Amino acid sequence: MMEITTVHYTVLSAALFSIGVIGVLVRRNIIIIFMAIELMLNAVNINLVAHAHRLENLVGEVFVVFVIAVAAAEAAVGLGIILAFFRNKETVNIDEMNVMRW
Amino acid sequence: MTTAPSPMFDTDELVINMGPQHPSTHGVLRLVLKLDGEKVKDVDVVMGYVHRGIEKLSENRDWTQIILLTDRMDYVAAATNNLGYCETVEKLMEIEVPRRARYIRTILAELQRIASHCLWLGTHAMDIGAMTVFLYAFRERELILDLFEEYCGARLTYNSMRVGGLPLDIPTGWDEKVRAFCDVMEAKVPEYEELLTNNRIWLERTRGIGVISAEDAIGLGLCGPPLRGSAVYRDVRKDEPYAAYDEFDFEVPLGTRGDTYDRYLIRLEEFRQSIRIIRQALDGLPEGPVMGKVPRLLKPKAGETYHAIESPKGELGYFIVSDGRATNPYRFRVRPPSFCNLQGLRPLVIGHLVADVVALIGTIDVVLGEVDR
Amino acid sequence: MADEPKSDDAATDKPPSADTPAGASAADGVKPVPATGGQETGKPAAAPAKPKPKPKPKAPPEAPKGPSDPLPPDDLEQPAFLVSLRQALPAAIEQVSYWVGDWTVIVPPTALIDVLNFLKDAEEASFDYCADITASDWPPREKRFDVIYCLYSTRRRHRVRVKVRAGENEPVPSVTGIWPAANWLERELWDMFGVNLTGHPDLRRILMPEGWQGHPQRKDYPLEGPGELLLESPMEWLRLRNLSDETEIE
Amino acid sequence: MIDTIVIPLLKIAVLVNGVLVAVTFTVLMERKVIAWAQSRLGPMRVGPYGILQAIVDPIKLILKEDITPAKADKWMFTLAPILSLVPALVVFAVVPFGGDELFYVTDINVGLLFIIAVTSIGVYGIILAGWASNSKYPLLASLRASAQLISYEIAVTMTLVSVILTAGTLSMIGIVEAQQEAGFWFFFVQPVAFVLVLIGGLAETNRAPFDMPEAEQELTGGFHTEYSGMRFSMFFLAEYANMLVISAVVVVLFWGGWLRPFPNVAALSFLDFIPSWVWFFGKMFGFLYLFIWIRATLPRYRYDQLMRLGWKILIPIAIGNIVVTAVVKVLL
Amino acid sequence: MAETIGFYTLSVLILGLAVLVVTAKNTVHSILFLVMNFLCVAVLYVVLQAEFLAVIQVLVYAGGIVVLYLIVVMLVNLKGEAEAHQDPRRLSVIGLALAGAVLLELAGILVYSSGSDAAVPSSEAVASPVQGNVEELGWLLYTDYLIPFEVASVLLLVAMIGAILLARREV
Repeated sequence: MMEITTVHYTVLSAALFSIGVIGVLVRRNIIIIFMAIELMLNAVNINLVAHAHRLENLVGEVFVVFVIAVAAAEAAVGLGIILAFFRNKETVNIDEMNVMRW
Repeated sequence: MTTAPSPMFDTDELVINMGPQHPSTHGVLRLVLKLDGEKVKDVDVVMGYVHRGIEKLSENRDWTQIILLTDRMDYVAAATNNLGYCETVEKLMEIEVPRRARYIRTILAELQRIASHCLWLGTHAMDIGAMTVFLYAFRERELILDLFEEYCGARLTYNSMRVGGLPLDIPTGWDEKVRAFCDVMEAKVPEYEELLTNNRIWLERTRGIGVISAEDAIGLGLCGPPLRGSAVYRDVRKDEPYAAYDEFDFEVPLGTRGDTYDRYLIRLEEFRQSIRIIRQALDGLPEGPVMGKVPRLLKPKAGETYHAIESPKGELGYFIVSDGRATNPYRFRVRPPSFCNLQGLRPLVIGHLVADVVALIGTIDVVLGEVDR
Repeated sequence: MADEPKSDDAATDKPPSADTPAGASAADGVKPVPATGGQETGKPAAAPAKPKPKPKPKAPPEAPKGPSDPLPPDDLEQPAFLVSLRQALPAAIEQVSYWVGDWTVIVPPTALIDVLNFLKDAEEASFDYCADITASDWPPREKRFDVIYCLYSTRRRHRVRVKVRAGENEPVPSVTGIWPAANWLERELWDMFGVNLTGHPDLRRILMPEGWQGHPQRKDYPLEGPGELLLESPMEWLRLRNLSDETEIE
Repeated sequence: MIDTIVIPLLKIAVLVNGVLVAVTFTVLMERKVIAWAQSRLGPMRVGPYGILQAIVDPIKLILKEDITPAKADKWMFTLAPILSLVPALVVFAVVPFGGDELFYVTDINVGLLFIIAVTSIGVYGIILAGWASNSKYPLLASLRASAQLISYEIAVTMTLVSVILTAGTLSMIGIVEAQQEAGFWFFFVQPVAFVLVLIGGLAETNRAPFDMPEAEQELTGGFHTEYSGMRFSMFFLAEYANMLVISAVVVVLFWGGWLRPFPNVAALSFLDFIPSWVWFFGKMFGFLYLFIWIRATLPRYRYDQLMRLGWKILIPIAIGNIVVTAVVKVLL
Repeated sequence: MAETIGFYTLSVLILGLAVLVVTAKNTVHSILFLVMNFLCVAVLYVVLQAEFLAVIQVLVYAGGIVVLYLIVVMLVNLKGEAEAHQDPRRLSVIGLALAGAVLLELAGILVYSSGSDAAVPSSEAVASPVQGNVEELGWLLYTDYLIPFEVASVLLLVAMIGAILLARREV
């Protein structure tokens, strides 16, 4: 077995990111789509942490903190929108969310 | 675009079946709550799970046997039920009850009121989460049950009165024990108050909860403490005195806001007033027989009457029709205070939260044996 | 409708004869009166005009024809609300009866709402509290039900009973519009007797189960009911049940 | 090898068993204390003064039939109690029960954060229990519980920031040592934070007067209504283990952990003969008693009142406390 | 060796759980897989010596954000699969193809740049006066990255207000 290098982490990150992309593109349940986006953000985080580890520079980790903050903000607003939408249209199917107002 | 709601979501309001097996519906009451989140939008009260047909049964029992059936209605205040029934028959037959019997009946009825309120206080506090009060109140109720046991041998269904008086005179020394109990009880009421009356959480849970105006309360036919909580001066003991209440001095506590807290304060004050009545009755207990002149075979003349007394829950009325020929009533009807008060539950509950529902069931003080009969 | 103002005049016209003492002191609302209802038995006569009493048919020995509704003794003064009721709605009153201190007004079902509205709204009556609604069943009689409204006034502190005689299918108007309290009481009335109540907002069974057949408080309903039959011979019970299911197509 | 694997494993084994046994005795203690508060005797039949009740209860629970409702989500239904119990046990890894290395499993430099993070996982057990039961009362209860736990977690975490500021470290041992250096327990410098953490802790462990999620009078038992037998007892264990956690954390943060009162005052050094773990457990016992006492005394808050208390009172006070602490810290 | 085994185990777990998140029929199951995924990622952070981030990952992601998802799912009370009724304009095949393209692109970039893995000069490491992961991170956040930090907090504030506004029933 070979030594684990940053490349391994990057590959892992890329694979995770792709799974996230698949989720966003294939699923229609908006909540699952949101979770796929979280997966993609996590892929990015893994990449950042791995490189911060390699470079022995914590800037990468600082950005992870920001990413997590953004993810939290996104989840709060996004779920708020889902709830508001659901209350009016009674669906979480993204295909039916095709109007800007209701 | 297509706005037809897809059928895959359940967006109806949450319908919750509270009861008939539920820890705080005080028996087998069933509430079908329609909730919006935690807020109650509508409630349907379903009852009848302990309907035993006491009215129908009574029409086929003779006048004395019915006393035993009345025990089974409000089973936490059986003596009050006995009293109401016996007085109604006495009114129908125009029987004079000896003064001593009327005094003892008053004592029994007031002891029963304390016992019933103890049970109410305990369960009501328990519903709101104050579990210690429950056991404190039951400790005192136990003393009353002991007194009743000594008087009539039973602890729950007393069968303690007869048409025309009482089956038994009080045992020797019983009055002293009642007096001692009054002293104990007087000391214990402040103990309950200490735990609840000024407790912040208790205030938040009961103040402004289930407010009902005096007009609505009268219109809905509420009676007893729920009616007095809305500042309506109505107490059968004062308005239409029965037993020996016209000879005693006592006050009828009234609420001001008509909320759960007021009803709580009223019942606590009734503890004190009941003790006051019992003491007066013991002080003035006359000598004499406890049974009036009653024909061997009870057979009232044809006629009908309605007579009400103030049970711990409210106005307990009996409507009895005699056809003058049979040894059983032609029609026997009970006006159950719990039933009428329970009717007030729906307007009280709507708009409140689920947690308040249990507090409001508690504040109405229902006994399902009486609601369903 | 036009009678109503007259009734007020009538009440004020004869202040001394009506039993104002009870009414006046109770009007304060604070001090309760230790008298039972509006009854003033000790008072001397001066009774106002009474309608001619209907002769009560003697009950045959086998089945009672109905309750004895004894007329009040001639020397007994009638309470003010009865006097004014009689003046306001003279046609509505079939009979007034008095027994062991209770006043009962017997009215036809058609006049029920008018009478109850008058009793609730008139100043000297002000029966704002509907204590009880019940019935009694006298099967051989053509109008088999006596529907009884027990009223009470929290302001005047007196009672009265209003009685309606109704046949099995004769409509009896619901009084829920006058007293909300009547809602459940009338539900129970219907549940137990099957009185044909009209205009009730929510007429369902209340004490008996939803699909129950029959009305248990009727005199011709057996004391045992189906419950014991079910235990003793289930097949017979099932046959009877299916029978009733078939008839229940409504 | 022995130092890095065997000893920690032994410690973990002892700790987990110790916590479970402690929980059963906490249940007994609760029953006894509440009984005394209510002028009754409590369990008296099993063993002297009912002491063996602590052993009989779990046996009874284990032997009871374990029912899975037909419409429940089987996997989730089984997973939920585990998710509830495991975090409660894991947290003890960083709790120092005494001054010696023997008395804690590990000391990580983010110990306090670790506790907050791991306890925040415990909410899944409650939510999933409510959801998986496929029943309305548990669902309502779990919605209540999740909202309650999250809001009070915010309040508690905010409050802990001021303690971290005072101590200057996130390590549990570091916090105790900081109190030793300072010469006084942090209760004396952070009394507001102490009260907030205590209230928040009551809410986070679903204890009275904040026991809405399991209010049996309203929700017939709350999120574990459909549970029975072993799985129910795991919720039970988790609740009491969380109670132990909260008391342990409060003791470490505010009451000097294993330190004696005024650790720098030489005049009190005669107290040193008492071992450090006795101090720790004594203080923990005191807080457990306090929790039980509160339960016996107070009625239950209503859900919306609880949320109002959390968001409108506790969190603003916590933020104010952080600001004051920071200013004082800078000035000194 | 231990690191290798750990890495591969974690990778398999992370990717497998991610696949389950995307494919699970039941949304609640999906959320639970997501939580486990995040916990595994947290462990990965510990391997990469970022303890603070690991704890934050658990605290914020697993303990906060995903709980929100769970609550929302329970609130909207999903009865069945949202995909139950199909929209012909959306084709999963195209989605999969696009995702494959993304993966290919990423792989290309990776292969192209993987040569220069080693020996990257430590980019003038900021001389922080403190020791330890948490302290250094804090130092960076409150010195060099103070303004982004403040911006992030403003973002969170805006998100909070927005969420409250959206969730209000009567607008």
